[in-house]
Amino acid sequence: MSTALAPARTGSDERLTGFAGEPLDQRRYRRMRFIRRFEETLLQLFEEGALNGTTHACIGQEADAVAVIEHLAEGDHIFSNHRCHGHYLAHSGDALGLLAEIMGKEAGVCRGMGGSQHICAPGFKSNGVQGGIVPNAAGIALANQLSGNDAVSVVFIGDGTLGEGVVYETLNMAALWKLPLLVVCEDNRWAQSTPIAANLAGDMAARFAAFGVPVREVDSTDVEELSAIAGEEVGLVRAGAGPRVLLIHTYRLCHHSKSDDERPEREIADRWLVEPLLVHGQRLDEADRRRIDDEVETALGEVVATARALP
Amino acid sequence: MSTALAPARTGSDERLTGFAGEPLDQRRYRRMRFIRRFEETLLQLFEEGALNGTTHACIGQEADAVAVIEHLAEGDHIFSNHRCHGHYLAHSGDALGLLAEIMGKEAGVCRGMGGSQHICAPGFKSNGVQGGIVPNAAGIALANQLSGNDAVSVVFIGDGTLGEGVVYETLNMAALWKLPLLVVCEDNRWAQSTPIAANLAGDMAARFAAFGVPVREVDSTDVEELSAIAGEEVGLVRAGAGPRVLLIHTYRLCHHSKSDDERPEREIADRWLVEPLLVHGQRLDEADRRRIDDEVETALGEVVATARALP
Amino acid sequence: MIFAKELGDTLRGALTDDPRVVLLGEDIADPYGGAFKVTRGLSTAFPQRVRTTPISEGAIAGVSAGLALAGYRPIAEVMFGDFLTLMFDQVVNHIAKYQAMYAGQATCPVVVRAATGGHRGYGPTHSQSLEKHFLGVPHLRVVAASLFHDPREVFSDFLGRDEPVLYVEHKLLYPQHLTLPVNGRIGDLLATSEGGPLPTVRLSAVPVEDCTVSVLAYGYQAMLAAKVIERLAMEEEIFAELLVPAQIAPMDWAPVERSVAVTGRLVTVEEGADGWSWGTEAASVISRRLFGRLRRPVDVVASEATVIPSSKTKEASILVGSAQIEAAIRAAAR
Amino acid sequence: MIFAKELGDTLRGALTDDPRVVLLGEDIADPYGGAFKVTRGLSTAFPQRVRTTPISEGAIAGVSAGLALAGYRPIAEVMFGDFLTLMFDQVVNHIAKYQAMYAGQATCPVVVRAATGGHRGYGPTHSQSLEKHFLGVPHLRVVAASLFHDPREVFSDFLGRDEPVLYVEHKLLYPQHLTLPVNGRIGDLLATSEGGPLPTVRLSAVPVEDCTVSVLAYGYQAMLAAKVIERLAMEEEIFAELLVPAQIAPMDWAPVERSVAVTGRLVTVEEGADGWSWGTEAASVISRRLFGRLRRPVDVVASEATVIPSSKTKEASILVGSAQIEAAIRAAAR
Ligand SMILES: Cc1ncc(C[n+]2csc(CCOP(=O)(O)OP(=O)(O)O)c2C)c(N)n1
Ligand SMILES: Cc1ncc(C[n+]2csc(CCOP(=O)(O)OP(=O)(O)O)c2C)c(N)n1
Ligand SMILES: [Mg+2]
Ligand SMILES: [Mg+2]
Repeated sequence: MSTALAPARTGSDERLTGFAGEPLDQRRYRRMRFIRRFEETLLQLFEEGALNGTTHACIGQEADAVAVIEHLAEGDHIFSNHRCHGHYLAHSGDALGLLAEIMGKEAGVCRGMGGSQHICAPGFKSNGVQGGIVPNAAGIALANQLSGNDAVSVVFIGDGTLGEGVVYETLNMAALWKLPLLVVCEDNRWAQSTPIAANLAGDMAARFAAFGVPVREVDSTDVEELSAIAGEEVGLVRAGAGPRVLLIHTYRLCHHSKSDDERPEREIADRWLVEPLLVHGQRLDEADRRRIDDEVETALGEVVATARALP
Repeated sequence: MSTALAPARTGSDERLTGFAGEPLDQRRYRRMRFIRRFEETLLQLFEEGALNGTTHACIGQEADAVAVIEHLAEGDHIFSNHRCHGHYLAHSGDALGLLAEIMGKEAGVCRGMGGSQHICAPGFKSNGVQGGIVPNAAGIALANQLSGNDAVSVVFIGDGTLGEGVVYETLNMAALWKLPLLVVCEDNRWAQSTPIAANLAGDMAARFAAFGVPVREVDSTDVEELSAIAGEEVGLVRAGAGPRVLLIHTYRLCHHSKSDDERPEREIADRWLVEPLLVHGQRLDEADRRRIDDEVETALGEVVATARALP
Repeated sequence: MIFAKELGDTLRGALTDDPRVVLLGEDIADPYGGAFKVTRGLSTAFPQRVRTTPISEGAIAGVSAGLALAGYRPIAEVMFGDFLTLMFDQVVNHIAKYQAMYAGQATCPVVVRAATGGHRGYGPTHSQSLEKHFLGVPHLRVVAASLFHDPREVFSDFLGRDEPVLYVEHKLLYPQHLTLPVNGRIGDLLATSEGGPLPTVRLSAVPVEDCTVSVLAYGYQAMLAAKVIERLAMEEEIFAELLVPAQIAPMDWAPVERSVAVTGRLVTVEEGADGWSWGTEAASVISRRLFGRLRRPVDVVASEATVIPSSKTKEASILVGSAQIEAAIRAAAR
Repeated sequence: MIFAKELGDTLRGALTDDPRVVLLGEDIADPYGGAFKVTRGLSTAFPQRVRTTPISEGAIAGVSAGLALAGYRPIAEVMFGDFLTLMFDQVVNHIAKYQAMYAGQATCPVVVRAATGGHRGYGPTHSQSLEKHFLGVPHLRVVAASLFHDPREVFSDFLGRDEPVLYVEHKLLYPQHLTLPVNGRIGDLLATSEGGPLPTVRLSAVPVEDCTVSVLAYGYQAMLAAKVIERLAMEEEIFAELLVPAQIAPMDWAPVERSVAVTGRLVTVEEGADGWSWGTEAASVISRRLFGRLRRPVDVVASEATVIPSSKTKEASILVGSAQIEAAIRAAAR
């Protein structure tokens, strides 16, 4: 098992993003734990009234972010959506910048302008309007193609976002022009309150394929399985295979934004049994897991304290 | 062969739309001839400077209009696009209303407001903005569904219009809601100056199927073949099968609008060998064909004279 | 008499009374009942005519257009008014055009309802008041929800006419109590309604003859402005007449003109971004109609023309709120 | 010096000089070279950076946004300005937002070129001047082509700055000769340019001190207005100063204010539909800035607020043309 994957960004807290030389299993667990605990903390802060606005947590989907993003390199670009914290943290490890941003503080990654849904940092952007980010990511892919570099542009969308027409306009253009674009579609079965059955007719994978964009489909919450596949997909796009889609069937365990959840309790309970931390955590020694949990907790505690104290 | 199909609208000129009891072969030829000669006349009037604005002729595609529309009944609705003359004439037979409209006269079907691309008459509408008519037609289908009648909503689009995202938004909704909508996609290989290879990635038929909308594909300029298939498709939609697509591969023999044509001459010449009037005309006696040609010519001559004299 | 509830009841009444009414929108079905809960209960009562749609704003508008062309009365909900942008083509080039472009042979009475406005920290793409971009679209009416207008009358106007309309509902109105005029008063203010089913409501502490400023505002800003004029009257004897139209485009300028003819001063208030805004047209029209009779230039109060920040303090610093309204009225009254 | 040709040469120059320039649009590739032939020859010279797109206005704008975020200089062509509606979301919620929403960490300098305007009988969906709906979008510049502005300078401004811009090109300008000021004159009119790379051009038969009306117009209407003021000066000794800005939003009002300070009268002219239009803001601003110093109200000349008919005579009866401009100037000068 290698640790070549996903070196932590310089300056990030290794307790959150991983230590040099740390086994990959542990690093992955650590990163997912980091994202999970960051968001749980966030939801708590919201309840306390320490935050305003809104937020969308990716609890249950952490493996997608970690698995895909560990294959990205300097120069690659990620475009994310309303549910962007996991993607951003997996990319940058910048818990303080994100928390400060959501708190609306000047030290936030966008100085409090963007808040939860509108994040920008080197190699990363997000926007809260469904669908429109897809052509934006394709434009970045076109820029890479014109520049002749081998950078990959990755865009994360949800199942519900497949309702937006501009997604298909972009798939078509990306396929025609063989753009180095990877669309990661996180199908978490629901869009806000709407189940895919009420949102999507036909076949999800076939939709991409029909526009000439090959699809890799996987139903998993296992970061290891996802990473292997994501690595191949990123590699293909990087090698010039043209646009591709990684379609991940997964599940959102938390409510859509803050307190809106009317899904069947049983359905949610079942999915907690295969949540990514549990699935992957089994690969770790109990002791390592505890240690990592503690390190993440301590580090996040410091982040929260620092953020609270910010002007 | 029956003549139950496509009774002419009351008040239309039988020399253009067909006589009671006339064999179906002759009637179809007559209608196609009517459309062809109407548009050729139009292009001539444009050259003379008798008309202004712009126009898009469907020369080469007349069979589509005649074949599909002869299966429609009172209460059905057609939504058409920029290239709508054939559809309108096959539907209404109203040459004078259309010509007067394009001439910008008060007697025009929209009193000169709409011109060539924006036509409205009972059971018929068109709009010159690509794509947007598709949800409009779906809305009419939804109205029919809610009313509990068995009327069919038909929308005609071109291959190039498959570039517009709202088409897919609508396919999805129509499939989810099982709307009685028939999309007739006239793939004439070109969109303005752009060949399908530069416009469309992937597989055209698969695009519809991926959204759960069954596709019937046919490559033909033969009105008889087209009519048989169109009849089945209209029948299925009317019977409650949900939305369907009739994908007709055909060819536009004239320029896109008035004088813009940069397509390979050879390609065009080859397609003139299988143009609908020729293909179907062979089924008629030379004498019948001549007679019909003359009747159409005379009737259209009267229409032009009347239209010119209008205030 | 919570506005969201009244509005929901209005929609229920419309569905009950008129079989042509159809509601479309994202997540509007039960049990969720819409992001702001306005439609809660309606899909259970009218499953065929209250439909949650996919996330497809263009098609929502486009399908509504088709329904309307076919004689139905679609009411489309836009979850956040920010996404009206995705309906712009359908509204401008389809819905608003059909009747005139077809020489009256068709009508397209779509009602689009949009939850607009900021002050909740939702950030740049979930806080805008984009209605100004829909003002002056030929044949489109724009109507703003307010606490001074009964949504029942508003919707009975919509459903009784053949024109399309954009109805903007500021999010912060949803939890508020409606405050309709009763016996010529709303609370401590004098209140009169002029002009049919979508009246301009006039509010003032004293008769207009004793007012020195006219204030023109709609929606949530009208609620704020009412509080401001009440406070200024009580505490400082600065008397202003507030005019609150329901229909903000096309505008019936007559009540505004009458008021300003008396006061000689006009302040317009809106939450949308400054520049080519609602108040701009007011300033243009009133400056013309009352040329030489204004005591001071019309003052257009609008939000700073930039992105709406997520940070609450930053947001408050650029969006119009009570402070800006009060400052403008004070300045005008000086 | 045909405008379409000059514009094409300008784009060719931009592609040659700046490897970051990319052209996207429907049917812009050779041999067709665009519906109005502006880009003819360019795809042959720069096949990678001049791309015909599918009929997907939303994605054209969205891909342009991505290119711009990545440091490129996309120039997107909209075949008919009427279809800007389909780009509205990308322009408002993406392109114009990114820089401010990301606190300056990114820029998104997209140039959108759109062929606008009527008078050709193209009918309701191919004749509009919809730019008024893009005025007042925060952080978006709107610039109008005119015969008095060198497209080379205009594009060098666009490509030298980091902001997005909508550039509207009235179709009827394409076949016209550019008429740039030479030695302080354009034809028989005095002509001066003020204000940097996108100057406001001032045209008049006599020095402004002897003018009794100021006229503010852009694009094709500016060309018409120039002819009108020249004729009125020659034939009737009615002297007007015409001001033609390139950038119509945000506006530099200073030259307008200076002119009107002298003449005391302002007529604004635009082809877009009346109501919440470009001139409305002019009227609002100038009425405020020159309060008490205007001799008459600002007159906003705009087209009738309805669908643009296809019929040539009907179209002419609702769109602004020379006759309306002349009538307004005469009325103002009285
Ligand atoms: C254009 C647009 N329409 C509607 C919304 C409101 N909205 C935010 S998230 C969401 C559901 C998205 O579902 P999905 O794409 O499946 O992503 P998920 O939330 O499940 O991660 C909706 C409708 C939006 N942000 N943008
Ligand atoms: C939204 C929109 N974009 C662009 C155009 C300009 N336009 C008119 S026809 C056309 C080509 C349409 O091609 P296709 O759909 O294949 O129909 P065809 O002309 O071949 O019948 C284009 C680009 C338009 N009318 N509407
Ligand atoms: Mg989802
Ligand atoms: Mg075609």
